[in-house]
Amino acid sequence: MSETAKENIKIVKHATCTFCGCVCDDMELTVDMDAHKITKAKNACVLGRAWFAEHVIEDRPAAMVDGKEVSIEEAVEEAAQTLVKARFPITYGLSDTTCEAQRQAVAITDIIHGTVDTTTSVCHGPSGLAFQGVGESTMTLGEVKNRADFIIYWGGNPAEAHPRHFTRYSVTPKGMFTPNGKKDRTVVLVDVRKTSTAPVADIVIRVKPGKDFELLWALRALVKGKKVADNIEAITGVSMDTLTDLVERMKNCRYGVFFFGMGLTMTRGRHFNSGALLALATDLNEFTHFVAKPVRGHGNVTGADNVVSWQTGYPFGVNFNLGYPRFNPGEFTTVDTLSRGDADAALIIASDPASNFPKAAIEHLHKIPVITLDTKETHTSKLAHVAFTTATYGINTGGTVYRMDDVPITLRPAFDSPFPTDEEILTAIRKRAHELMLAKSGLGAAGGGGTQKVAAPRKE
Amino acid sequence: MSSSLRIVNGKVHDPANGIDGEIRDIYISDGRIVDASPEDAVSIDASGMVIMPGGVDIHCHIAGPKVNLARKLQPEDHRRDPHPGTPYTRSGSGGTVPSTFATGYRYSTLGYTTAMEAAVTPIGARHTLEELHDTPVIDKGFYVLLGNNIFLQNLLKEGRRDEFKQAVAWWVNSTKAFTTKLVNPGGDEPWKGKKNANVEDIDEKSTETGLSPRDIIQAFVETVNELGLPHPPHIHCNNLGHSGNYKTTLETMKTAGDLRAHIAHIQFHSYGGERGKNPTSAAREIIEYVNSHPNISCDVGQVMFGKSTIMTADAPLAYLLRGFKKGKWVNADTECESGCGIVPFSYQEHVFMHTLQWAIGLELFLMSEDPWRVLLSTDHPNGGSFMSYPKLIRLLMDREFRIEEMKKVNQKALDKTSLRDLKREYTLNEIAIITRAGPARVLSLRNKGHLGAGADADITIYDEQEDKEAMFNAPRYVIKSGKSIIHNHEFVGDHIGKLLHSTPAFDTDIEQIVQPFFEDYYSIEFANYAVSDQYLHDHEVIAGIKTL
Amino acid sequence: MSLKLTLHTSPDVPLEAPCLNPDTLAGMTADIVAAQKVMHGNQAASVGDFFKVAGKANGTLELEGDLSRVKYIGAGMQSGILNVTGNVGQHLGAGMSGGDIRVDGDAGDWVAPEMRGGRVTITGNAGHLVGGAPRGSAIGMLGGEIIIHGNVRNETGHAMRNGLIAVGGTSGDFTGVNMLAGTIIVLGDMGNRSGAGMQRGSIVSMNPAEMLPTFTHACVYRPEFLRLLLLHIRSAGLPVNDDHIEGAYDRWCGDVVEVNRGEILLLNGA
Amino acid sequence: MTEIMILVPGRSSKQGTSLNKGKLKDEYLDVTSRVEMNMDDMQRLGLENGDKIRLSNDTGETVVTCSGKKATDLPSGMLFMAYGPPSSQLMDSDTAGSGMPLSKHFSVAIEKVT
Repeated sequence: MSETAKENIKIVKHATCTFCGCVCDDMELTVDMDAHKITKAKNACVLGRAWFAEHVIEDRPAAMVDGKEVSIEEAVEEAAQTLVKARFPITYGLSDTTCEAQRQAVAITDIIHGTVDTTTSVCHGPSGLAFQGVGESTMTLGEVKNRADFIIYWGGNPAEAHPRHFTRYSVTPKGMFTPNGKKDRTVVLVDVRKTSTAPVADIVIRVKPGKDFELLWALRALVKGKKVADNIEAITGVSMDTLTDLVERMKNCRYGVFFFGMGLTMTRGRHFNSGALLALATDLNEFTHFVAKPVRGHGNVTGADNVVSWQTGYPFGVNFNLGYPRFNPGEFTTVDTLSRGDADAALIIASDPASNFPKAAIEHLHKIPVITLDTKETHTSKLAHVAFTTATYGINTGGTVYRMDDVPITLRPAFDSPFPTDEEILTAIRKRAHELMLAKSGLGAAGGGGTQKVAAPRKE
Repeated sequence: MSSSLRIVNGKVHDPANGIDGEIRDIYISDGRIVDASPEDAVSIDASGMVIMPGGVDIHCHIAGPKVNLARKLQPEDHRRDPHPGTPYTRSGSGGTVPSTFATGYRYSTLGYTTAMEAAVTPIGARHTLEELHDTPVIDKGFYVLLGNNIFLQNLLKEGRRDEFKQAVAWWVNSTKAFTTKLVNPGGDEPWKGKKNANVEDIDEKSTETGLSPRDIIQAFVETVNELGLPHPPHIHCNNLGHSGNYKTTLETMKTAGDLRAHIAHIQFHSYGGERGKNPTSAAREIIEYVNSHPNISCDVGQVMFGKSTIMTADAPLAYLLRGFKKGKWVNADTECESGCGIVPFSYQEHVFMHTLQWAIGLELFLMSEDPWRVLLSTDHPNGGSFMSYPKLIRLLMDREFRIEEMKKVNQKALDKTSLRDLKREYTLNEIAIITRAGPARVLSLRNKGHLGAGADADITIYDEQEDKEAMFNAPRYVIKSGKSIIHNHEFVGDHIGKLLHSTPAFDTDIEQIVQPFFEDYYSIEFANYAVSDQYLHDHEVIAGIKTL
Repeated sequence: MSLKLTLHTSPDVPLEAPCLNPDTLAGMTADIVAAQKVMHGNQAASVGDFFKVAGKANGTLELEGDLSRVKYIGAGMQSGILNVTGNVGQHLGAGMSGGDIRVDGDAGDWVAPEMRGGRVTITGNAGHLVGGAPRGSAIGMLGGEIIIHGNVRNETGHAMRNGLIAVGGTSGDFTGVNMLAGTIIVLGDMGNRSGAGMQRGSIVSMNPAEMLPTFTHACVYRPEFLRLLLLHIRSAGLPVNDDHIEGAYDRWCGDVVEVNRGEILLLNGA
Repeated sequence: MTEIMILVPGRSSKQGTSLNKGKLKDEYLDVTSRVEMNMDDMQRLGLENGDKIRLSNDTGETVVTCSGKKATDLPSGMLFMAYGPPSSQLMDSDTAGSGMPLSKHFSVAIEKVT
């Protein structure tokens, strides 16, 4: 590890920012080891600077049951008992923690025959469904830097959500076959409003709200040389001339890329919007090389997809009630299991559904025992039966995260936290839950002696 | 379970030690096979049973980025084949691309205890290691894809052969790989950079690098032999699946001269005819070359009828196959390193080409003169799932069964092969060679594939049965590293298994040469690229062999 | 007397009860029926924990109560009659190949996914993906008919390859999406994007509908097959009137993105 | 005065930076309870920057503060706000068999809070 100690200042080079799915791994962090603060994050964007700068050691108990401070061991015991007792326990969140913690969370869910889902279901879950329908031509981000001469951003606003996307991966970098950077590329933006991404684009296409599918579908027809309705402009807000021009540019580029955002997945049409875009990218491979990539949000949401997939075969929305994984979005996804009132306990890791979910889902969360692991107090931790405060991944803990293009990166923590890691807490819950399940099936003993040891928080 | 075991009264097939069905006792202590019975040993009575070393799969696709994409892609395939957990084992899902846990447990239910993932991008090594950690029971390793690596090709173009060698060794170390893998060498650049073109001839020079596939193959064969890796370059030749490709395959093998080389899934590379028409069998031409060249080893890549998943670093091939059905298709480009294609597929008896492929695989097995070098694989899941190995074994051991199966297939395709004339039946000992002893030897796994003292106690005990498919489908006991995993057909324990990798020596100065290229053309930090030891769970470094 | 199960205890969490079909329970006495296994969330339970069982199996099964939390009722059914008084949960009649299901009430999502034959009638509303395909699969309903008196939601007949779905009320978005063949009739309004990606088959509506730009108007005509189908669903109790039967229809062809052999028929002048 | 408009919740960098401070902190609560509106629409409705408006639909309602955007940036009839607890109040829980509730482009009635 490339760190140099200088009195109480530590420099951590090649550190990774896990705030958004860009997962930039070129941070140079200046750490004040006495104050437990990152005083400077060189190379970070506005979001990354806030991510590092605002990270302080919270003055909170490491574990609470019903709002009262307890030992971690007691909280682990209560969490395990609660989960094992439940008939329809759900595990949710996981996009802001390490793969190592995610592996434990899926293991717990498997053992207790629960349901595991990640924030993917309310992010690019629909793109995951689209992927299962049509497949995907895709790439790692370095290919865009090296080869892409034509880039379309569709329904996403990286200027606000992924500020370094343009400079680090897609628009301005000079690559192997794009030696002049931006000059070698044409950038198109398709969105319903003029976002702050617009200044980057050579061509801005404004689509009528809710008409992305129609526009993509028309492009598919045109790419295949078929006719589309004359009133296409009335339908989509985009003229036939603009469409024809776009089609010609797409077919004639050397290496074309779609980046798409939640303007497709969260709007009417959902997975069919993403599917239309993925199918268009596939169609274009008849003419040239064309790829597409959802622009993912949270730092390790892509890792969550990968871990859940390799352990269960399915990317999210996985139920183990019958002792093996089953997949059905709409049935086993969290918004549904909560708002329908199915779940009778919830294990929520690094996520705040009580703030972001539809009203009906939030109301049900108030009715069931909830276990939370989070670095800070949230709307969800406030209503939790068992609440753990954990160390922040990438700042206090090592481990693995996956960038939005499935590239895994190892974290380099800056300073220690007095709080345990998500992985430690989840491992302890997993072991205890396993003991309790064995006891339930008459195969092992579960007694007071089974409580797992976790390092107690180090108080300053 | 005791750490000491004594297996008595079983018929032992241990071809590496010249034992062919003798009744012998096997003793196990601390995970190894030992000469004398330990005092506290628990006995297993193997009367009426056949004892073999645990199976070794030399070529399969079970972990890593492309495998996980193929998993995510096919919920419909998992759905009909759930893998329930037990109090001791995790659950999972099956189908042609099982989840990691199901993969490990299912290999062990066939008596396999080692499997090698055959194609991993360097940048995907970390991901692969995480998955392998979650692949239980078996020991495992992977081959790293270097045949389309742009940096390495630049070195070759500039004639910097020593640096090339250092860089290959650096990459194997940095990824914790077992050996190097070439897939359609030289084919990625036209695919990604020239509107989905491909290289068609082994001597076709790239306009960018001036290199032909042959130049790349030759450099890797020489370099990997010089480095003395435990396994030679594992080569997926150009023109996979195209009629007339046997010439490319022969030229690839000739390029190796008398140096060690392994040709992967050679069945897919043994087609006669001309490009795009009149496919026929060229199994004889291929197997005669292999038979007469002891430096060459291969695995067959048998096609089995039914559902499969094409997943390959050979992206143009997957695109070609996608064209037949217009179903879902995945293409995934990896910066500076590789391509990848995935297509759900199904081999059907009535289809001419599929029968031809099935028959050519069997021809290769049945005409092979050295089972130590012509090894069993289905290129899982490309030719079919590893779960079809027992049926394949029966096809090889039981001519009556083969004749029955031949009645179901496309007869016109069968006419293009000599399968009807091949009367050979594999013996149990030969099966033990092509599934255990042979792959272990080709991989230089000195402690595997045999039952002599010092070997890893990876042991499978089958009930001896007339129906060899039934026999190989359900071993009564499976012991991994001395631990009982399956006992009387039931899981009684779990085991993580270890990672097998190699660590060829290299000059660290090469990092200074790789780094500037890396900083220009990769999208992650050079310092974050090499995989650290934290990703090695239990592991073992496999020593290389010096042949030069 | 047929076999009758009356819900006495509502499940706290979803109850999976694929055994609730006349084939599985055929020949069983009430005691044996009550002992049949169901899954209450992740815990095994028996039919008797939730239902009062009366009568004797004779090919007809009657269910009564609010079963909106009970999944997989009639799944895999091959023959016989299943009558439900009350609402049912998800996956009603999943993969059924024969027999007759009638629900006097509403049904949850996934009514008769991958249905191969038989008939399902719902007098109330149904949810999303009626007669659909599971995620990742390219083929949904293969045969049989689904009659829904009320409304349905999105993706009705998703990837269906054969059979009939008739809806008395309205349908949601993507009616007949990716359909391969078969017929869907919606007497009320359809949501948007009907027939997206369809290859063959017919989607019929009595009301104007928003057409995708990849469909083209072909002609106005009176399709003979439609009269027969409309008479058939009228006899099943759907509110088909004489104007529907005698009227002319606008025929739209699509989806041009696929093979362009599907059609959407909209009642002319509606 | 009530009028129906299309609400587009989305990410903003301010929302992103403020959530690092904490979701229960004033800054985050402030950022997520502001809505952007086309200036011409505001003028027509007699609204000024900083005015409180009530957004409501069949699912629920919330009160937010409005601020003006040029017509070239935000079309008439469209509202933009950062995701957060207020926008959740308006979100229906039906996911149409996808897991995803419609989180953008929902119709809301606007009403000035006096």
